[in-house]
Amino acid sequence: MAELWRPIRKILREPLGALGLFLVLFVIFGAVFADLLTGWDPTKINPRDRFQGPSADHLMGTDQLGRDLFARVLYGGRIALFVALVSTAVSLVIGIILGLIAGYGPRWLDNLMILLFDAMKSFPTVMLALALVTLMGPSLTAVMVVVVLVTVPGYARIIRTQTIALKTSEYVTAAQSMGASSARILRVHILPNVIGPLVILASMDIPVVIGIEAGMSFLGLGVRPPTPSWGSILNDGFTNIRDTAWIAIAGGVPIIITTLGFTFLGETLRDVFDPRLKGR
Amino acid sequence: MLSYFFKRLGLAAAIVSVAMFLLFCMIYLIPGDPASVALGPRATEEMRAALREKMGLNQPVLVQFWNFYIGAWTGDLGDEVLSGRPVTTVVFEQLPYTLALIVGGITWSVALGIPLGCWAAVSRGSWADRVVGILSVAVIAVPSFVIAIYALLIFAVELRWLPAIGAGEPGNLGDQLTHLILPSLAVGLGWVGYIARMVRASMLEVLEASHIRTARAFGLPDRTITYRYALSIAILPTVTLLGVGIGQMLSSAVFAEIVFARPGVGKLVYDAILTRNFPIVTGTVLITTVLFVLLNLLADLIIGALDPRVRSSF
Amino acid sequence: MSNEPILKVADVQVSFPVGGLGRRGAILGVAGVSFEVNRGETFALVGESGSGKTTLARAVNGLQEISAGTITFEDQRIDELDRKAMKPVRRRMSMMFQDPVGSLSPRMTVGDLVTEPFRIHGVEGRNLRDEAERLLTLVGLPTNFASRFPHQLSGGQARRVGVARAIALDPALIIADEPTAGLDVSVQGEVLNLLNDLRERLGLAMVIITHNLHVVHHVADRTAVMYLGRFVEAGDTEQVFSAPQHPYTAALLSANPEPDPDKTHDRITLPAEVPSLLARPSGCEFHTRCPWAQSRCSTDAPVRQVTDGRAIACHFPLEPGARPPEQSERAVS
Amino acid sequence: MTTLRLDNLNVSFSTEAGPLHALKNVSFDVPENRIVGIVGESGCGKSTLINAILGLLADNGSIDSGSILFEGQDELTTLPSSRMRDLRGPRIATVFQDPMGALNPVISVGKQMLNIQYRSPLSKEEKTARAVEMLELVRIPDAQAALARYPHQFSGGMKQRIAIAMALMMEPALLIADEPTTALDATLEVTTIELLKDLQQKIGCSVMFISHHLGVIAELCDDVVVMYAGEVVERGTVRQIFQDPRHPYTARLLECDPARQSERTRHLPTIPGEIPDLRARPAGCIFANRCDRVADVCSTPPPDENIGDGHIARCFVADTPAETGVTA
Repeated sequence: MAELWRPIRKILREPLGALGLFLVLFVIFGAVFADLLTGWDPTKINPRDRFQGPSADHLMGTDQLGRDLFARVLYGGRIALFVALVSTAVSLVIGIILGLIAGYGPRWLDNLMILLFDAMKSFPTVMLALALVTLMGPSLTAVMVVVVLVTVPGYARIIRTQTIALKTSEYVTAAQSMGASSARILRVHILPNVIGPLVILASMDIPVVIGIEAGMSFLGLGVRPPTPSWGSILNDGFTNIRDTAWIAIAGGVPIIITTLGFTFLGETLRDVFDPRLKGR
Repeated sequence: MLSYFFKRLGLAAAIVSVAMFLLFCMIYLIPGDPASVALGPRATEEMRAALREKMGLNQPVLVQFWNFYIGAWTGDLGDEVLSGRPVTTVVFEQLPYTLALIVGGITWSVALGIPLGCWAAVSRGSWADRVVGILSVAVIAVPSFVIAIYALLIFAVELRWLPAIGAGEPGNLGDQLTHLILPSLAVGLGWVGYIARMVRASMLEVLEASHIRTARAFGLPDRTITYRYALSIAILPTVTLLGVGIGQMLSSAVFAEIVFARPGVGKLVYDAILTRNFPIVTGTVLITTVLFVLLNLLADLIIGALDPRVRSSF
Repeated sequence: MSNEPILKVADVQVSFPVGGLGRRGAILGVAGVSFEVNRGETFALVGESGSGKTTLARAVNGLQEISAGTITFEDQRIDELDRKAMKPVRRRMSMMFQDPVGSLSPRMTVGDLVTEPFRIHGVEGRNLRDEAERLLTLVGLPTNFASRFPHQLSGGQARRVGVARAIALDPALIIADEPTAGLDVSVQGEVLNLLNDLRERLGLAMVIITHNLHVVHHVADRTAVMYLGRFVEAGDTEQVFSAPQHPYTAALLSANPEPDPDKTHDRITLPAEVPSLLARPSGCEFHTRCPWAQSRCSTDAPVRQVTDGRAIACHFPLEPGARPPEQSERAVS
Repeated sequence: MTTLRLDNLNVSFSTEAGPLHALKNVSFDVPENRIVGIVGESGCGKSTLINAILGLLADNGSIDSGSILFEGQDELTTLPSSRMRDLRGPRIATVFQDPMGALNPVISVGKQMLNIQYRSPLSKEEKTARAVEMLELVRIPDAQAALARYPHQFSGGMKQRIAIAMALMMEPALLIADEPTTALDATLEVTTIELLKDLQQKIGCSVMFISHHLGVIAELCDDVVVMYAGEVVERGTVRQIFQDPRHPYTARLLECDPARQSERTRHLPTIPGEIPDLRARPAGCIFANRCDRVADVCSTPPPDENIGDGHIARCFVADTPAETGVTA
C-alpha cells in the first residue's frame, strides 16, 4: 500500500500533477457511474425538446434531436476511455515485441522493420483512417485498428533505439561474457530498463488516442450514430453552430478536460519518475 | 554532400515503395471489395463484374500490385469513378490549397514557437518559463479539430472578426490571407507548443555543453553565445521535428478544411468517401504520403546544410 | 606457480569491415598476436587508445570473432565454439569491464548482481543469499550492501562488486579490462591489492588490460606492450620495467614518471599522433613517431625476436638507460 | 606582483538536502610568471574553484565570504558581470578538460578564433593572420587551411592544442588549465605539457594548472596547492610538497601513486575511508576520519601552520614531517 501511495504523493506535490490527476479521476468517475448520474437515455429522441439550453432538467441542454447532452457526454466518456486504454495497451505490447526483435535481432531484419515502421508512419493519420474506414466501414474496431497502426511504429522505434543502445552497454556485454542467453538478456537486462520510459510516453499518448477517436467520430468514421461519442456530439454542434453553441460546448469541453488531464498527469509522471526523458 | 543527398533520396524512394505495398495490402486484405464499395448496395451483379474488370480486379494479385506500383510511379493512379478524370489531375488541383494551409501552420508555429522556447530557456525557472511550459503542453494536448471549431465559434460566428467559410476570392490575395488566418491557426497552434518545448529543451541542453562554458570563459557577449553559439545548434532538432510534424499537420488540415469549408485534399477525400469514389481516396493517401516523405527529405537536407557533422559523416 | 599454460593465443587477428557501399574494406584491429598465460600467473596487456588491447581481450573471451589464429583455453580450442558450446567455458573464464558502475545492470541489486552467474549457469544446491554474503565478504564489502543498487555505490565499491561477480563460479582465469579506470589514486591501490589477494588465495590466472604501466608493475608477472594491434615488446614485467628495449615502451614508461620534481625532466617526447589503422605506416609501424628511427625502419618491418623469454619487434633495441638522440632540437610536426 | 590572490574564500551551494559548503577558507597565491599546480581527487572542489574565479558559478552557488584579487586591483567577488566578461578571455583565459566538447561543433575553427577577438581593433585580415600564427605556434599542420575546418575534423590532441591556441591568443595574464591532458593518451600528454610550458615562457603569463596526475604536476609546476574536500590542506613550492609533505593527506596521496613505488610491491598503499558529506562538515579537521595521525585535538579546527618559506599546512602536527616511506 505504501508502495502505491508514495508515487501518488509525489504527483500530488506538483500542482500540475494534482490538477491532472483530479481531472482524470473526474472523467473516469463520470464514465463509470454514468447510469447513476443521469436518468436520461443518451439515445432517446425527443423532438419537442430540441435545442434547449442548460436547465435543471437537462444539465447541458439538448441537441437537435432533443437528446439529453449530459447523458450523451457521460456515455461518450465510456467510449473514449475504453478506446484509449484498450488500444494503447495493445499497441504497447505489439510495439515492445517488435522493437525488441528489431533492436536485438540480425541487422537485415532491423533494416527491414525500420523501413516498414517508417512507411507506416509516413501515412498521415487521418488519411490512413479515411482509407481504412472506406473499406471496413465505420466502427469502433476500425478506430482501434487505426490507433494501433498509428502508434505501434513509434513505440517499436523507441524500444528498438534503446535496445540497440543497451545492446553494446557494458552491463549487457558483461552478461554475455557470463554466458547469459539472449532471452535472459532481453528479459533481465534490457526490458526493465526500456519499459519504464515507454509506459510514461504511452500514458502521454492517451490524449492523442482520445483525439483520434473523437476526430474519427467527428468525421462520421467512428462509432455509429446514435451511440454517443464526444466526436459525434461535436459534429452535431458544428452542424448546428449557427443555431446554438451549447452542443459544440458539450462535445468539446470534455475532450479538452480529458486531454489536458491526461497530459498534465503524464508530464508529471515523467518528470517525477524519469527526469532523463524531459529536456530539463 | 552529394552522396548524402542520393543516399537520402534512395531511402525516401524505398519508404514510398513500402508504403505503396502496405496500402495495396490493406486494400487487398481488408474485407470489402473496392468495386462494391464504389457502386453502393443497389448495384447489380453485372455492374460489379464490369467495374471489377475495368479496375483490373480479376487479375492475379501480383499483377495487380505490379500495375498499381508502376502506375503510381508514373503518375497514373487510375481514373475517378464519377467523371472519369485522372485521379492525379483532380488531386493536384486541390493540393495548393492544402499546402497553403500547412505553410500557414508552419509559419504560426515557427514564428511563435522559436521565440517562446528561446525566451523560456533563457529565463529558466521564472514565471514566464512556467507559463510558456503549461501553455505549450495545453495546446499540444487539445486536438486540432476542437481548436478549429472553437476558433470558428468564437472569431467567426460570435465575434464575426474573420470569415468562416471558403478560401477567399480567387486572385484577391488579401482576402485569401484573411480566410487563411483561422484555419492555419487551428493547424499550427499545437505545433507552437511542440516547437516551444523542443527549442527550450535543446537550448538548455546546449547551454550546459562545455563549448558554451568555453565561450563564456573567453568572455564572448551573452547575445553572441545565446543566438550564434547556442541557438544555431538548438534549432537543429526543430527542423527534424517539423519534418515529422508535417504529417500531423496534413491530418489537421483535413479537419480545418471540413470545418471552414475550404477546398483542399482533405475536403476532396472526405467528399470522395461520401460518394464512394474509391480511387480518389487511395490516390490522395498515396500523394500525401509521398508529399510527407519528400518534405521529410527536405528537412534532412536542411539539417545536412546546417550541421557540418552530419555533412561529413556521409 | 606452475608453468602449465592455461591460455594459448596464437597469431590471432581481428578485422573490422569499414566503409559503406562501393568502398568496402577491412582494418586489422588486432594484427597477429601470440601469447600464453600460465596457471596462477598475471599477464598484462598495455597500450594506448586504439592499440587493440580491449579488442584482443574481447576476442579471447569470445565476444569478438577472430579472423585468423587460434585461441586455446584449458587444452580446448575455443575460437571455433558456438555460443552454446562456449557457455561452459564462461564458467572457467570471467571478464571484468572498464566502467565500474556502468558494467552493473542498473535495476538489479548488488545481491542479484553477484549471484547472477549462478542463475545463468543454473548452479543447483546453493542458497543464493548465502553465496551473495560469502562473495561480498570475500571482496571486503559489508553484507548489507546486497540490497543496494549500482548508482548508490562509489566507484571503488562498484569495482569490488564487479570483482565479486567475476569470482563467483571459481573461474580459472579472469580478464580485467582497465580495473583501475575512473578511480582516484587513493582507491586504485585498494582494487589492485584485492586482485592480488584473490589471485593468491584462489590460485587464479589473470589478464589485466591497462594503459597505465605503473599499475602493471605491481600486479603483473609478465607484460606485453601493444601498438597498432601488435606486440612491440613482451617479457618479464621486472625486466621490461628496468630495461625497456623497444622505444615505444621506453616512451610509455617515461610518460608516467615518478612524481619527483628533481627527476622528471627526462621524458621521451613522441612526435605526431598514433597513425590511423586505415593507413598503417610502412616498415616498422612505429617509425613515424620513433625518436631513434633510421632509414631502414621505414622500409623493413622488424621481425619478432625472442631471447630469454623476452620478445621484441625492433631493428635497434635500446641499451638500458638510452636517451633519444638530439631530443631537444628534433623538429616536432 | 601576484597575478591572483585568493584569501579565505568560502563558496556554498543550496541543494535540496540543505546547503553544501563546497569551498572552505581557501587561500593561495598565483604569483606572476609562475605555474601553480592544484592537486586533488574527485570531490575536492577543483571545478568549483575555477567557476568561482571565472564568475561562472551555477545559479544555486554563491560566494559567502573571502576575496579573489586579480592583478592587485580587481576584486573578482564583487566585480560587475560586464566587467568580469571583459576580463575573461583577454586577461584570464581557460582551457577545459574535455577536448571533444570544448569547441562549438557547428562553427568553423577560424570563425571561432575570430569571434574571440571581437574586442580587438585589428582588421579582419590581421585577426586571421593572428589566428594562423597561433595555430602554427601549437603545431597544427597547414594552419591556413585548418581555419576553414570544423572541430570534428581534428583529432583529440589537435583539438586540445587548438583550445590552447585560442586561450593564449589574447596573451592573457592568467591561464587556467583544468585537467587539459587527462583525456589524452600518456604519450600525447607529454607533448601537450611541453607545448604548454613553452608557450607559457613565450607569452609570460601565470598558469593555474589543475590535475590529479602527480607526475605532471611535479614536472610542470613551480608551486603546488593540495586540495581535499573543498579545503587547501597544504601549499608550497613543488619541492616542499613532494619532498617534505607535512599534511598527512599529502603524504598518503603521494604514497598511493603507483609510480612512486619504484620497488615492485604486491601490496599498494591506500587511503581507507571516504570524503565526508560536505553538507555536514565536521567541526574539526576535514581529514580526521581517514587520518592515521588523528588525535583528540583534531576535532577542533586546525590552524594554517606556517612551516617556513611559504610552506603552509592546515594541520596540528604540521611541524613534524609526515611519516612516509619517502624522505626528503
